[in-house]
Amino acid sequence: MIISSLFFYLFSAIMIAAACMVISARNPVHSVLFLILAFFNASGLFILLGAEFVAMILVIVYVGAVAVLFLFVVMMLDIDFSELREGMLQYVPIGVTIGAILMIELILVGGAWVLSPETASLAAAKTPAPDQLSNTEAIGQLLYTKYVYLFQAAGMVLLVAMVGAIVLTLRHKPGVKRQVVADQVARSPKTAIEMKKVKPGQGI
Amino acid sequence: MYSIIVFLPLLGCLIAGFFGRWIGARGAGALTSIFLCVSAVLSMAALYFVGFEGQTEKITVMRWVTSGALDVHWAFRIDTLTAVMLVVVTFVSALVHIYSIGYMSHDPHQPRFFAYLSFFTFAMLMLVTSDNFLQLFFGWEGVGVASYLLIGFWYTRPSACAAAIKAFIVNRIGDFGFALGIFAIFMVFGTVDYDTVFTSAPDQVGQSFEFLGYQVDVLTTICLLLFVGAMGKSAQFMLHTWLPDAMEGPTPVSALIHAATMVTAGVFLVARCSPLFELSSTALWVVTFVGATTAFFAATVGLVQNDIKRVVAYSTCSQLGYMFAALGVGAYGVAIFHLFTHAFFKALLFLGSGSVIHAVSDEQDMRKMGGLYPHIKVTWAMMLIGTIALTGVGIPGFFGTAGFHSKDAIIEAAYAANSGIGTYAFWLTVIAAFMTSFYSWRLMFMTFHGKPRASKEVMSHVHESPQVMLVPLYLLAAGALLAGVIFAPYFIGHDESHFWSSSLFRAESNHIVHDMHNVPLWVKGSATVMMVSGFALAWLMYIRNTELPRKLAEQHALAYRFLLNKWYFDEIYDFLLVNPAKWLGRFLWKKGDGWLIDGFGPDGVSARVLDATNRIVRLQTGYVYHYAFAMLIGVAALVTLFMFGGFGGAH
Amino acid sequence: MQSAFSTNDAITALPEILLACGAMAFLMLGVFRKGDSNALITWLSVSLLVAAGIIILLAGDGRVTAFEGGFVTDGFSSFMKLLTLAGSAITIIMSIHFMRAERIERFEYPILVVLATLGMLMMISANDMISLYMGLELQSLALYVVAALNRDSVRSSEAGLKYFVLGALSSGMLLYGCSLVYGFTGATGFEQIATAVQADSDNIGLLFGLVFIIAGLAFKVSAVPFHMWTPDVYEGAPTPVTAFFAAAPKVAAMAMFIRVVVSAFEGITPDWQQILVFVSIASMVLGAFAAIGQNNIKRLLAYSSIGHMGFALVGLASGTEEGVRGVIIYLSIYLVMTLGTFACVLAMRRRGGTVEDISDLAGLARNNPMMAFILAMLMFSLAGIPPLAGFFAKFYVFLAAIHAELYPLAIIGVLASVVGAYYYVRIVKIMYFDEPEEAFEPMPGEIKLVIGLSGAFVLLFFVYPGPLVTAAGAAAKSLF
Amino acid sequence: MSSWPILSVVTFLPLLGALFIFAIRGDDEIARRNTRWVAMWTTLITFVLSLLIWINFDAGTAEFQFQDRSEWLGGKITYHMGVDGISMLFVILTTFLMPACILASWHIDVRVKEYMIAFLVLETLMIGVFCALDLVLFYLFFEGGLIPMFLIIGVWGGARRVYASFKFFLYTLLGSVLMLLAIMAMYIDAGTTHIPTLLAHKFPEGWQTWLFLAFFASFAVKMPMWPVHTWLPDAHVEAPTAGSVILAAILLKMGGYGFLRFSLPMFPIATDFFAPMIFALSIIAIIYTSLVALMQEDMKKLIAYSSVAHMGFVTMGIFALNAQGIQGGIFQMLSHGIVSAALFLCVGVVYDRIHTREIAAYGGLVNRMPLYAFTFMIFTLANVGLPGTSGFVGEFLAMVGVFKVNTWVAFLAATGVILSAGYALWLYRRVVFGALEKDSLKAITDMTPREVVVLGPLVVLTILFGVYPAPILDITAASVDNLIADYEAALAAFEASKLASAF
Amino acid sequence: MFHIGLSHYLAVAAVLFTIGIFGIFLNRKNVIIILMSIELMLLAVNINLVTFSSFLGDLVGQIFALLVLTVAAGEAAIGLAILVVYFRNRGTIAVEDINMMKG
Repeated sequence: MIISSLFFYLFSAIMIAAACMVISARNPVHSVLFLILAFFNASGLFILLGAEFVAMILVIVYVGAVAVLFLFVVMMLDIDFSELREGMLQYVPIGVTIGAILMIELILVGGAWVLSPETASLAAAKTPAPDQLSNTEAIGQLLYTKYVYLFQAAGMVLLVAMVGAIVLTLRHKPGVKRQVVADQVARSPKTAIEMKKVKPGQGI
Repeated sequence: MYSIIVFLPLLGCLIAGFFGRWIGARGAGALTSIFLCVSAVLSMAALYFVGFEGQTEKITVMRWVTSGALDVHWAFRIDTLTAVMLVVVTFVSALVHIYSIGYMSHDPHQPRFFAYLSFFTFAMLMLVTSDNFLQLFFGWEGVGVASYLLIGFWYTRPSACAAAIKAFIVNRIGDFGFALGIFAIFMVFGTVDYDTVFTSAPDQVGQSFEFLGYQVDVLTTICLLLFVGAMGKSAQFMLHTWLPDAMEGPTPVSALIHAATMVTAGVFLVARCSPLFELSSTALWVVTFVGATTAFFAATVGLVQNDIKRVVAYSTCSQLGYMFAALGVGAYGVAIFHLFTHAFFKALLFLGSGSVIHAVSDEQDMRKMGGLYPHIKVTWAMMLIGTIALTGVGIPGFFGTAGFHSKDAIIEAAYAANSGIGTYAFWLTVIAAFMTSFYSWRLMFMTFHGKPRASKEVMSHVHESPQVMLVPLYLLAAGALLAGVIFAPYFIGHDESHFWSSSLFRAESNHIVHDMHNVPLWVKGSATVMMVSGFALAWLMYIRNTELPRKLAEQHALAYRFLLNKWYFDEIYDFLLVNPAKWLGRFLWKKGDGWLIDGFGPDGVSARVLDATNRIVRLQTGYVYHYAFAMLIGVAALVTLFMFGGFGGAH
Repeated sequence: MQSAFSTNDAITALPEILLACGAMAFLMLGVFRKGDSNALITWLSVSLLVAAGIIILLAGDGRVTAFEGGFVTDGFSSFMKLLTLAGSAITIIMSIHFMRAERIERFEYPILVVLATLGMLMMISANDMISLYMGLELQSLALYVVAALNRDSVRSSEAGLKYFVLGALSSGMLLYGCSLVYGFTGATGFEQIATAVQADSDNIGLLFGLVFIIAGLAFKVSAVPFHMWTPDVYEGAPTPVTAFFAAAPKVAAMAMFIRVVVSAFEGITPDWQQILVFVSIASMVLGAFAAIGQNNIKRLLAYSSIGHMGFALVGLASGTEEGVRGVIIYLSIYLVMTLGTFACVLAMRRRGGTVEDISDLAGLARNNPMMAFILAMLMFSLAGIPPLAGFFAKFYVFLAAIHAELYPLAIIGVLASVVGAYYYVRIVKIMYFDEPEEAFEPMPGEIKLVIGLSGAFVLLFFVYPGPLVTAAGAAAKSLF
Repeated sequence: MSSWPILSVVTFLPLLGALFIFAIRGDDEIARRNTRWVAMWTTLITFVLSLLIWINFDAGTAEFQFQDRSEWLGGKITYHMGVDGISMLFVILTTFLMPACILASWHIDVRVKEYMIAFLVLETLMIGVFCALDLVLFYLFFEGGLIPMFLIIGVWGGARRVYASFKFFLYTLLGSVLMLLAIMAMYIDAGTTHIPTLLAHKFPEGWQTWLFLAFFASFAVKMPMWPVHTWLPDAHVEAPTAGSVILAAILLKMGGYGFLRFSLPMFPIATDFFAPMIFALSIIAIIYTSLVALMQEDMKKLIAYSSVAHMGFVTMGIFALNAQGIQGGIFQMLSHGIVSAALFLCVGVVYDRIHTREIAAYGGLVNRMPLYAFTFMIFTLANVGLPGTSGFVGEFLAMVGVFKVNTWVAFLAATGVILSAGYALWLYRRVVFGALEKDSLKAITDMTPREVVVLGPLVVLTILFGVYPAPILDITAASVDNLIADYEAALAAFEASKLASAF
Repeated sequence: MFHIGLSHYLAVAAVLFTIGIFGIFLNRKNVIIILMSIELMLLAVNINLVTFSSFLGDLVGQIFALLVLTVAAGEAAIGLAILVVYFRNRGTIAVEDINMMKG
């Protein structure tokens, strides 16, 4: 119990600190790295909560894919970091104040959580993880049956993301020669070779 | 017959106005004159039938305004009062038409002039024949318009235009009271027909109603309101300022409108409403007071005027004061009699003046006349007759000019009233009689006698007027001389109650006509004495010692200027009313509408909207973080409100 | 456990499935077909949308749920879906000429529109927080992309970037709200949430969740203070895309908004009512005021749409069936007006380029009286002057507001509409009173058609408004 | 009673004409001439048809006549037309003035098609206002008129036309949106917007105040009453002649008509309560604007201000709430419709020649234009309220009516009569009288036959109704009596209930 | 203190969420940071969802979290793509420079 508490504080503290660094680091590469750190710790929290599958996905998808994508873009964009200025900070005090107020209120709301009896009575309608199954199996069973609609929708979202990314960034530069395998395969002497009759004394 | 009397002038007006171009100047003049003559003859017949045979009549022409309880018809009421007025109006009008043919012969706009004149006559006839207050008001305003048009007839003269507008507006001020009087009559009596109002008037004695926040006596209020109208039209003290200016119009107009007929409408009104006035002693008191004051005031001003027409105009004003004084003491018949005679001799004087002016190449200033007698003897004779009629020359019991009978009767009636206000009126009218005599003779002397003051060239052109102008003068002169003698018995003498029958009302206690004949001898003589002494003084100053007037004026410069400037009424009105109105108009326009209403209304609001727009647009900085911040603020505000129950009323 | 899904589910969601499959098929077609397939795919996409619409029309109006309650169709959803599909289809048609002229035509564009429309349909039919979120994201991602479609234009990419950043922030808020609601009610389905809310309406966590969800939804309908993206994105995005933004997504987002607050949070109506009153007043006022200062017509229309969403929210704020009917009528009329207006904006071309300043319309009444006339009518209609259609839109929402005794809201609303009238009328003034500039290029037939149809609708709506009112009434009834 | 829907026909006939013009192609001289003639014939036929309404009208009843009703917005909001004694004459006035307006615009040669269409559409909307027996329908017509009028002022107007048109548009819109809210509230309370039903409906006392104020906001601006009158001078000055005519003659009357149709019968308690306020505003309007008119330097502005003053008499009369007052108000509206229209036409006559409205630029016109001077004089006198012209009857009745209620009001209003003489005659003097000194005027010509045809009937009517106002007063009598009876009954019932609740 | 309840997790999530928001509107440097802040916000939401899921004994929350993860990945891709496009046009990704359109 205590150990899990300690781990909670550890993960939370590191995560929040890392999050702070994400938004305040001067170098965006550092930010990405801190983001990865935050994700790792969040996945630790998930494990504490017993959501192993989500934790794993977080690491795999985020650290493995998204964060790397960030890094990639940061590197790719040839940004002159010295040019990035510290912003005008005259609004910071009021901004921080309002943000802090919102945060405190949100924290307070967290403390107010009680499952009202009526809500609890709805618990029968819930979908608890079956005892005999692991978290991953339970999610899997649910995801492909009850939530198949959402699963498919997620697929569509990713499709849009893909199409969108391609539409926006893919460029057919006119001067670049591309390899078209089908063309190469379908190539025949007829199309490849042109016979020229060279008239004598005229050159080519 | 009565319809013909009334509508013939209208027909003449329409023909002259619309077809003047085709029938030409002569045609227009002749046509309207003939129409008027027909009307005049018929009117005289009417007077005979009504006044002597006692055939009063009522004719309803058609419906006019009908709304709820208000039911007004176009209708004629012919009784003695009306008949007398008909005669006065049509007779003088006809003569003036004829006279104008000659007088206006050089004017390019004669058809228009005759149309106006006929229109005036029509309106005046509507006024005197009306059977209800509304139609009276129609005529009342109609003559006002005609007067406006005729005063401004020579529209290229700025002074004529100004005088025209002034006449109309001052009259409107009077009409303002008149209109309120009609409203009050309708409210109290539920009708504006004479008969109903007059018969139910006694029930209202002592009743009161709320007017402008005060409880006031019904009849007194109504009478006073009506009298305000009468004051305006008859140019009484305070509302007289338009009449002298009205002399800007052609002289025949002055004779017809501003001497014989229109200005007497006020007198007619009070006489017509005698059933009301008789029931309110307060109103009568006011009428007397105003009348006597005007008689005195106008005479004082008349003493020093130099414009020949203005002298006559102030004289008119003064004589109207006499009439009101008579009305105020209850001697309605006497007032109407004076009205009747005055019409003859005052029209005569005006037309005579016109003849003089005609003779001296349109010069009106008496200081530039003098010595005209040898050149225009006929005119001189006519003017002389007018003057003696006005001043009231006569030998008691033997023969008297028109003024002798009527004016002296007023002075006697004032004395006979035997009241405080009667005494006041008596003394003022006696003094005024002296002044009347003085200025009348002054006019005669300055114009016809002494050395010529006009330039040689003018004098060489002096000529007698054509016959078409002189014939009317003869007729009027005859009236001026004889009207008093002939009609006195009927108007104010022993036949008067039969003559007037029901057209004038006198209360049981009103014995003024009887008392009038029994005043002490010195009273009867006072007027004659004044007349003679006025003549003597004028002779002294303008024939005997011509330096005297100048010296007097220098010695009493202040008083002289005061009188010369007509007691400074115009200046006071300009200062108190006209200029403030203009200033206020400009102020309300620029400051009220422009600055206050628009500034804080539409323009101000739109300016504020634009300010707000600029501010809001500046919020849209283009920076993503500001946008995000706005969202944050929105969420934080809503959350905080819920947290602390700012919206909590819902639960 | 259970079977994946039944045939019934598939039939219920047939339009969505059709769109998804169609989009993928066209994508393949576009990629593998040789040569220029833009025109083909454009028209195919339009017919796909029309087909989906026909399916919706043919399906009954009864309430059917599918996918374990995550998806619902009823009269309301059918009506809104038809509006959305119409909006999308027309904007695709409207963009053909523009895209070609601006040399940014790509076969992915209609497909992305179809996918966005799919997202919208999912939003409209969402009966569950998760499906709502998925639909929303599907739509949003596609919209982010089309906003930046003109990738060689700084403005377009800036628009995309701004839209993306703020959109992501808003969906983060929405999600946070969803998570709170989930936590405090223990459910994500609207019916279950409604039951829980009914039982425990004082729950502060729930209210917080509600605030965050409304914030997210308000962003999508661009209601103040979550509107800031609108002017910039409208200005920066290619004009047909802006037209699209102003039309279909607004309808869908508003439909979703209605369904969430009405069916899930019915128990705390007074709470969200107050938020909506605030948001709606702010939107109307800001829309009216800020638009006055604009010179770019797209930007002006952005503020105008903010204002109009404020007016539509007036109906929702009354929280009654009548109010929802008002919103539906409002959206229908708004859709027509906005499409017509954007068609006119698309017709503003000179010397091969687009012009976007209001002053470019100067003297249009001389050069092209027909277009000027219709645009003027559209402007008056947007301002809510009778007897044009826009008046009836406002009439029904304000009627509901008065009925719900929201007098201050109604009064501020009509006053804002007067202020707003100023800038609409200013456009009329520029077209009619000012000296003419150079004439616009002749417009393509499809734009002409759209302008003509919307003009006819706006002008003649008052002659026979019954059917729309009745249909909207029926649609609103199905929600309550 | 005719069986065909004459009101709808008369209302929408001009629209048909507008469509016809719409179909005319081209913009050459022939097209323009055709356009003018189509507009002319449309308005003439409409006028003739509208005369049938007058002929068949039964003056003996206060009921709505020529009713015509059909489904429209679904539910209780229907398309319903009908006229009674109060509204019928306004329809005739509208149809009567339109041909004059078209004729007065004959010389307009820029954008003739749009111009004529705008006028014809405006005519439909104006007639509709007076015929509508459904509040929503009424509002539709009432507000719809803004659009064509805005264009008329803005496109064919003078130098500051943009300012004027916006001021006109937004000002009147602001007033009427509040009325719209009131209409909705009434719909909710009574469950219908059917005017005859609403006339019988008793609105709760507390509501009446607010509803009255909301309607007041609209009608007061439209009238216009002080202090919301400032749009009028601007609009009048900038509008083309025919626009000014319509504005002064018809559009202003909608406010007065609205008071009679809605405020008085539907909110009697509030009417009773607010009558003193209306009196105060009317009096201020009469005196204030008369004084302002005195100092104007622009002819049209002067007449516009005088319109405000005259409308003051109308509101004053209407809220006197007795037969004379209300009939006086109605008569004044009709008479002002003729007289002010004519005055604006008169200004238009010289404006067309010299192209300035500045009074100082004129003087001595009578020398070259005697006919014009005569016509102008008649209308000036009618404007002054001279007995024998139509201007008198209305003013007189209104003041008689109000005198019974409040002598102060009548007293102060009567001072307006003096002032009106001042500004009107002064204007006339400065424009028409005097020597012809200005070079620009030396060659001015008298009225053309076209102008005579336009103004002639107006002269005749001005005199006719001044001498024989019975046709108007008879037609309005029954409806006005009915209105007053209902009003008094409602007030009595309210007093009784107040007494009952006091015990 | 040592009993870790639901509120602890929620508090952590709230802090993380707020930091994410801070990252969006306080950051003036780099748009990429904003994208990362969005990821942080979504992470906070995920923590919320998983926490509720765990404490309610209801797997739906985790499924929701999974879908959020998926969408977040897609969002990141689109975001970065737009960023790249923007960079190509403008040559900068400083937040302050993104204000060609305003007013």
